[in-house]
Amino acid sequence: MEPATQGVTFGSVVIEAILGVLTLLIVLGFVTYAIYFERKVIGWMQGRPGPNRVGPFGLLQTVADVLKLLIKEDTIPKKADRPLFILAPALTFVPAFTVLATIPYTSKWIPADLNVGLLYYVALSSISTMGILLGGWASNNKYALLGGMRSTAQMISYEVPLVISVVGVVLMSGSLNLSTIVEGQAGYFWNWNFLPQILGFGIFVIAAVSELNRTPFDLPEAESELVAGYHVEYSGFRFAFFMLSEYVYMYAIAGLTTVLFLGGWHAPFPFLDFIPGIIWFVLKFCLVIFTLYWLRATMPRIRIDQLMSLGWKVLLPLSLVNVFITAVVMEFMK
Amino acid sequence: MEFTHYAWLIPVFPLLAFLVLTALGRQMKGIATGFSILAAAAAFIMAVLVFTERLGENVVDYTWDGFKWIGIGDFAIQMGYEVNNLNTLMLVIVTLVSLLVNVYSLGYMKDDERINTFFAYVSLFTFSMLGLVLSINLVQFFIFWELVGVCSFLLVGFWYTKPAARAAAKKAFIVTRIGDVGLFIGMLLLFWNMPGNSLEFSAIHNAAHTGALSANVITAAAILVFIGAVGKSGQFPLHTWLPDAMEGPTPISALIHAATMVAAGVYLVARTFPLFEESQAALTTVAIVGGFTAIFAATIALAQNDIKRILAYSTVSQLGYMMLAMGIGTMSSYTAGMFHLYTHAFFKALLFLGAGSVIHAVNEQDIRKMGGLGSKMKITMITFAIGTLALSGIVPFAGFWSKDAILTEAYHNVPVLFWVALVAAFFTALYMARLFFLVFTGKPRSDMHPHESPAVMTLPLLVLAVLAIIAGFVYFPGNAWFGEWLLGESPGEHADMTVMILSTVAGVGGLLIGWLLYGRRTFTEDWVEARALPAYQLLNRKYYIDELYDNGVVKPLRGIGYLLDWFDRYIVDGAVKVLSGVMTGTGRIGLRMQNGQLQAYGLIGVVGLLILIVAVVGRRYFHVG
Amino acid sequence: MKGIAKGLGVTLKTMTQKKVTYKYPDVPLEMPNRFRGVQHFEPDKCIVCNQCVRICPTECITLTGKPNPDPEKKGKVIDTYDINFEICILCDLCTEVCPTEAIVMTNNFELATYSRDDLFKNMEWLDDNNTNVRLENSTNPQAKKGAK
Amino acid sequence: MHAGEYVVVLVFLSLGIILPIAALTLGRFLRPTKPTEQKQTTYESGNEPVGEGQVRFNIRYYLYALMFVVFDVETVFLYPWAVAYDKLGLFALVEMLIFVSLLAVGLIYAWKKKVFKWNSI
Amino acid sequence: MLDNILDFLTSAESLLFLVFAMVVISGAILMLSYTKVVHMVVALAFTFLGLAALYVMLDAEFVAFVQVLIYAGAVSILMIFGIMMTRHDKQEEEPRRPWHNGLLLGGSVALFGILFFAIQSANFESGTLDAGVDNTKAIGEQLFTRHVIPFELMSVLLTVTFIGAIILAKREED
Amino acid sequence: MDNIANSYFLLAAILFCVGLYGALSKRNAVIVLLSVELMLNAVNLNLIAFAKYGPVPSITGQIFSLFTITVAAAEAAIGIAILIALYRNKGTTDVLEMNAMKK
Amino acid sequence: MIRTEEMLLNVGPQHPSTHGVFRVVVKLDGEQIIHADPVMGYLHRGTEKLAENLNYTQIIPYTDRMDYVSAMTNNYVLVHAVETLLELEIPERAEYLRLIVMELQRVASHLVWWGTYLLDIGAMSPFLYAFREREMIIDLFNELCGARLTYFYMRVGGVKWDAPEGWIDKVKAFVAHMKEKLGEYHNLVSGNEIFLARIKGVGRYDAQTAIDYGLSGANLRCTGVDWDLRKSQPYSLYDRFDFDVITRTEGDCLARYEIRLEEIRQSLRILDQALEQFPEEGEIMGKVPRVIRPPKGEAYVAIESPRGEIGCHLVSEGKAEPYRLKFRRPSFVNLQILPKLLVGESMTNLITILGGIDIVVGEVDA
Repeated sequence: MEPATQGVTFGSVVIEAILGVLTLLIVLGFVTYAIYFERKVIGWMQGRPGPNRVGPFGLLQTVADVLKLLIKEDTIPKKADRPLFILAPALTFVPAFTVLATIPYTSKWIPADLNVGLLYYVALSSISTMGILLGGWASNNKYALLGGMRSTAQMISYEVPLVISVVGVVLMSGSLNLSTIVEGQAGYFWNWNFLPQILGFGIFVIAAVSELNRTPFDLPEAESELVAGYHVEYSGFRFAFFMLSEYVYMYAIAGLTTVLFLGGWHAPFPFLDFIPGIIWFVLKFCLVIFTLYWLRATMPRIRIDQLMSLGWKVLLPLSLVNVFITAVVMEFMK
Repeated sequence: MEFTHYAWLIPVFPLLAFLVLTALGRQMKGIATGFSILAAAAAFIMAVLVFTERLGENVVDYTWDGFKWIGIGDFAIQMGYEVNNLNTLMLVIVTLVSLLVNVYSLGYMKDDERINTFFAYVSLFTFSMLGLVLSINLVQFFIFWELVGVCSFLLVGFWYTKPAARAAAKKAFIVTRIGDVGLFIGMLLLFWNMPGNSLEFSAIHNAAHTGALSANVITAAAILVFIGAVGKSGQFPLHTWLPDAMEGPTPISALIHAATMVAAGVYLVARTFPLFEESQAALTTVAIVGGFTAIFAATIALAQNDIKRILAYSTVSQLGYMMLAMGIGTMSSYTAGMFHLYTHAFFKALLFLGAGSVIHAVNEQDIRKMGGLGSKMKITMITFAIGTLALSGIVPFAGFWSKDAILTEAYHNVPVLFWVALVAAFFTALYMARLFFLVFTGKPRSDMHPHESPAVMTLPLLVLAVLAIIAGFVYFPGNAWFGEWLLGESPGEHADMTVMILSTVAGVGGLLIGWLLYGRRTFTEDWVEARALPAYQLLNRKYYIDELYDNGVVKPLRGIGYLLDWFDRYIVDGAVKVLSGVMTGTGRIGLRMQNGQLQAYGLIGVVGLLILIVAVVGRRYFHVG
Repeated sequence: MKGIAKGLGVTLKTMTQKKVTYKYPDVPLEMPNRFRGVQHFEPDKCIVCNQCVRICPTECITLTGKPNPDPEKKGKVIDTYDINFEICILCDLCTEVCPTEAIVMTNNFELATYSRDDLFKNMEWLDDNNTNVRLENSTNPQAKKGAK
Repeated sequence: MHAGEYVVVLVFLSLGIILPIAALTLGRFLRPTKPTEQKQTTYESGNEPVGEGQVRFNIRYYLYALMFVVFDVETVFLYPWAVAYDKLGLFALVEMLIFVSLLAVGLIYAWKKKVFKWNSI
Repeated sequence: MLDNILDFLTSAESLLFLVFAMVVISGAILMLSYTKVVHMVVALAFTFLGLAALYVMLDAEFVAFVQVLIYAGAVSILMIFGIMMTRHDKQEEEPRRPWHNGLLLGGSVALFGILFFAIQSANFESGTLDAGVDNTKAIGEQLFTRHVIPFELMSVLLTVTFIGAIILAKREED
Repeated sequence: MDNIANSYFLLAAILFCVGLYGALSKRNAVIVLLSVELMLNAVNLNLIAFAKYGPVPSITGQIFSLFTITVAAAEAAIGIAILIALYRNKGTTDVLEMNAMKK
Repeated sequence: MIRTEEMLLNVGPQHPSTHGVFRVVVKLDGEQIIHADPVMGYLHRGTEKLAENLNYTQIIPYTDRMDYVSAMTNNYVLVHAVETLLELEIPERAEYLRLIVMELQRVASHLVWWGTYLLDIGAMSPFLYAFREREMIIDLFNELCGARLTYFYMRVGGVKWDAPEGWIDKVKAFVAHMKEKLGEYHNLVSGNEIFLARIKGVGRYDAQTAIDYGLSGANLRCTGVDWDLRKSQPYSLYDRFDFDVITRTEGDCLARYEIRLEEIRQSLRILDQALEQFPEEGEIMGKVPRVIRPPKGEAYVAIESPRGEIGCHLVSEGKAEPYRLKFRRPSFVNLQILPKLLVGESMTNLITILGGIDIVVGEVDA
């Protein structure tokens, strides 16, 4: 009698494993081309063509970059705390990747349909923060330390509004299960959460951009002051893993935004349902990603004290207010 | 909307204010007091709403006891609240006086450094008092009872830099504790004897009437409970703390030591009245103590010079009246007692606040050094005069009707007490006249620059003055509404022309003599003192009660203490020293463990735990098996 | 928020506009006529007057002459002519003073090498560097005086 | 329970762990290793590093971490509340309001104490 | 005995349990044996994560991820920050207290022995929890009805922690 | 099922004892705090294991563990704050130096 | 004891935001700077000493390399000094050409500043936009004098090249284009709330401090001091044109930012007028002796470079080489206020302030 493993056979595990590898490949492909498109889009926005040297239209640029990182000498400073230095990138990457297990792409294709999907996301992503902190600490470099501390302070400060801003969504759908949340947004596009939860959506987007350490919140690696922040001392593939986790998180956040606020795989109008859900998902997903690039092309960087003030003095109270507005409205609608 | 069901909100408001003030008081200097006032106002409004609701026809008492505080097996002590006409009345009184005192303190305490603390304490007190009023059982009642005691302690000692205030606070705390011991023993007695160990008021009510308790138990319990009331209400012989408590800020004297907390003793008697009803002995005790206190305190008041002390003794005396009324033991005397509590709250609070206004103006408490303040402080004088008239029992002020009700009951049931009370009434009028005329008329007797108090202080005075005038009209000959409402039945005839005339004569006579002595100065003070020096001395020194206690109780105890000390020092210590020599040797080893490090202590704890487990569990295995 | 929105508008608009960057290695850069590129040196024209060496502010030119192999002619002919492009600042002064236009500027500018030593160019190299020779040397007002 | 779902999580977790190990192991065979003294110093804008790299840090950061912990715990209670809200109704709303306002008091206190001012500490 | 162990090892759940228990225990032991403070925190973080996995196996999904969120995410960072705020030059040196530590080791082992004995000899009638589909919802319903008072007390505790810690840590500014 | 239930309890016991040993032997206050956290976690594990395998399986165990987690978080926060305050006064985090109770 | 221990941090010379090889040693308390020590000289080439062994024509290319972002004005200040000593008459066409290139150079220089400053602040696009427009100016210069950065265009007595065919029209077209782009710049950056929050009130000082430290250029005008050598000591042909001296009173980085952007507009105004007045025909070289030997004596001239007052003090012994040549380099002078501004600021503001001063390390170190 083993309730916890009911319905799990060796075969199913193998299938899941294959699915997992598939997702891994998709994610790696995504990261490769997300970087490519980021450079392309930003290039276009700056009147440049973007990468165009390696492969047709520069399509293999990122591949070349990764290969270059792979064969690059990996230097660990003498003064560094070696075990932590080695552990930190992995500690950042593993949760980043594991988080992806819970994102539902369509009503059928849900790698892991967890009851506490949202919490799962939130909880695991908070581990990465520690990886970054340890990376900064282990480098035994002042820039890295400053960057790591800053990064951590920023990420923990924005995790709070991020996490609370989605409470509104949870209230409306009554579940932490991501697919249930998507199901609750069926119908026309005004049923998608971003309209009824406009305040929460705004907070979520701002906090998410900050969690991703992307412009205008890219302070941790503010190259103009901290050179590269917590990964100053990292080179080669260890650096690549920090980079990789950043993009994996971008993937995850874009997916999460789509799921929580943009109706997941639902079409904006029911009569468009004949188009498969995955297409809608990808479209919305790309929209989010594009917005991130667009912001990066436009924004200057915010200052650390302003960043903190924004997080704690504006976003946090607002997100709490949002929760109660939602609750009160729900109480009245009953 | 059933406001009654939300009566629990009434104490919650001041509690919140207390929490906010305690937590953030220092941060929000300017607005902190606002919280307290707001809370008091909210509580008052809520109380009035409940009150109006209870005015309607066919209201039933509402009890909620959903909170289980202690559960031991089948036995449970529930917490909750109860709303009936008696405590609704108290709610209104407490919240109203509290609100007014809050407002008043805004002016009175304006320059005090710790004003936020003060308001926090006041809020805490208000909460406790309201909690006390709403209690459903003796345990809960006792908790709040102690809580108000603590507040009283804190507030009396508010200016803790003054040695007198410190001493007074301690005295107040310790003397009332003596009464509390009585109450606690009474509770235990009831707990053992009540069916189902219940301490609910309603259960006590039923048990007393159905005879579930034996007569002796009832008498003992009633008297023990009464001892508690004596302590709280400053009845003889535990009255000494109350005048001393005047070291606290004046608004506190008005709130705690005139209107609310001291009345809690009376309320306690009223709440457990069924017990008393069943025991004539207890009733008699109550009546005698009450009557004696009434005249006893009134006479002391005659010879006091501190404005607040006079009022304090007056309070003691009036509380004696209420006890007296309770002690008579009929339904209408019960009503009369509560009625007096209700009117007294207003006019005594008024008098205290008026006195506060005077003190605020001249920074002086000795009435001999005052005089002629009336021209400078019109509002204070007029309102004080109204209070004086009400306290002296002059028609048609509130005090007249309530005092008259008591006198009538006494006249009809226990004539001796009637005469005692009447004399007390005369003295009351006399000392009030003395107070009034010395303070407000004549010429200033010392160098001072009085000024009228600010509006926040005079406003409560005006409100209370109006109440001191009209509050009596709910229960006067031809209108027994108050009694009917309180009892749910007609209290019967409660007016007697003879009594009215007699009491009026006593009142007016007292005032007149007072006026002659101190107002017109037909006779001077010296003249009186010259003629009745011993009496004056006796009264001025409060019948030497404090000295008596000091010599009769404290000193003998101390003597025993010295004896024991000697015994201890030479006989016991001698033995101990031998032992300790041995122990020190052992201790030196132990001392090394006592190294101030938690980890070492923790280790010792672990080892101890292991030994204990082995000892306890091991026995089971090796012995029993 | 208005300022941010405006900024977003600008970047979005630029996205659709024509790209302005050069496709440099694929499409060679056309330099204007007056461009001061790497020098071209024609040993035949040189009269070993040493003016270029003297005028050079960085002293990057070294030359040696030898007696004219043709005994009929007087004077010297150039033997070695080296320019050290590590320090040459392409200031054009040498071509300005050259009376015979033996040294002229070209439009070539690609000098990148893997080693600093390769930047030391000798006469042969400079002679071979004969493409894109600057046309406008003659418009040089100072050079005019001494020219031809 | 959804055991199957957690198997997926486990698979993802293992893949996530395997990938870095595999990549770094692979890299070990591909990349050169020519450490020199210079390479192994830490970067400090082209200077010899001065002083200690792991210095004791400002208390400000601790305060942020503290607030993070407090509000994270709040979230822990917010989530079940939000999930069960439609079954709980007004009473739960009031409860949560009290809960949150108490924490808000703390937040305001921190605000007044200038914890958020970056240069205050 | 051996059969028991074999039985135990055959089920997948037990295997998983073993794996995670190993993570948990090695994290704890490593915490005690490392010399650098930061390493200890990291080791403990792994213990926390392993425990979270065990919670999942115990059908306590919600608590499991709360564990990750609070312990692995927040408390560990708090601890690391605490380390960075203070100086730890003197790494754990030679224990100066051989008696203390020896006795303590004995005590701990003895305590474990007693607990082991107690657990082995206790007879739990094991019911099994039917946690329902969504245990978050169940927790929510219970938490806000039956356990309201502790819940509200938590807010008081947190607020006091909040304010108290600020006062303690920030004292020098005044 | 007893087998696996007991394993959980045993694991908790091990954790508790390790935590106890750490809390009482380590000289660095941070580690002492960590060890206390470990002990609290052992308690949590027990709570949750009992919630599933106990005599009266109920979700209450999980709710209690939530409270424990909260308390533990508060303990860590205050612990570190006290540590910082102590460090400020004494310049060390060695618990052997923290013996003000001796006086 | 209570404080965080101080941390000594080298910012630069190998740092992305010190605009070259400049170094500041900062003492940090947390992220707050309690002391800052600029260290310079990484790019020192001894220009002034070298000049003592070079003749006047040879010195000119060296001036190109001082402030390499604004070579034209550097050229001018040297030739202007020599011409002053020689009391030389400059043909009008040459003077117009000089003025046009100097104003174009000012626009280019401010564009570089704008782009890199925004890059310091974290915005990437403005840098590329600014360089897009600057590229046009460089192309114009390239066409005019055959170089893209180190122009070596001016000579004692005139300029080396006359304007090529159609060049003036191209400049006109550029001026029109630039005016339009300037509006775009404002749209992109100037209204951005994050940007404003970043630089408003940062690095503030008052007029007296600015004067005491000898600041010039936008760094001085941001405090409300109306001092622009083009107006106050007109040289070249500046008295012929109508333009405003932009001042602000706030004295912070935002004021400097606004001034520099506004100065682009003013330069375009001057260019408009100069291009209109540009003489059709004329000499581009004055009557200069073959070997320039200024008479014995000394001269100090100062002009308004994009970074402020650049001065040239020339002492001649009557030889072909100067006896002593001294440049007053505005970047160097303006930098002196940096340690004062940095105390109490955060690391982030270090970049903002340093960027706002607008230094060119080549000029600082010379």
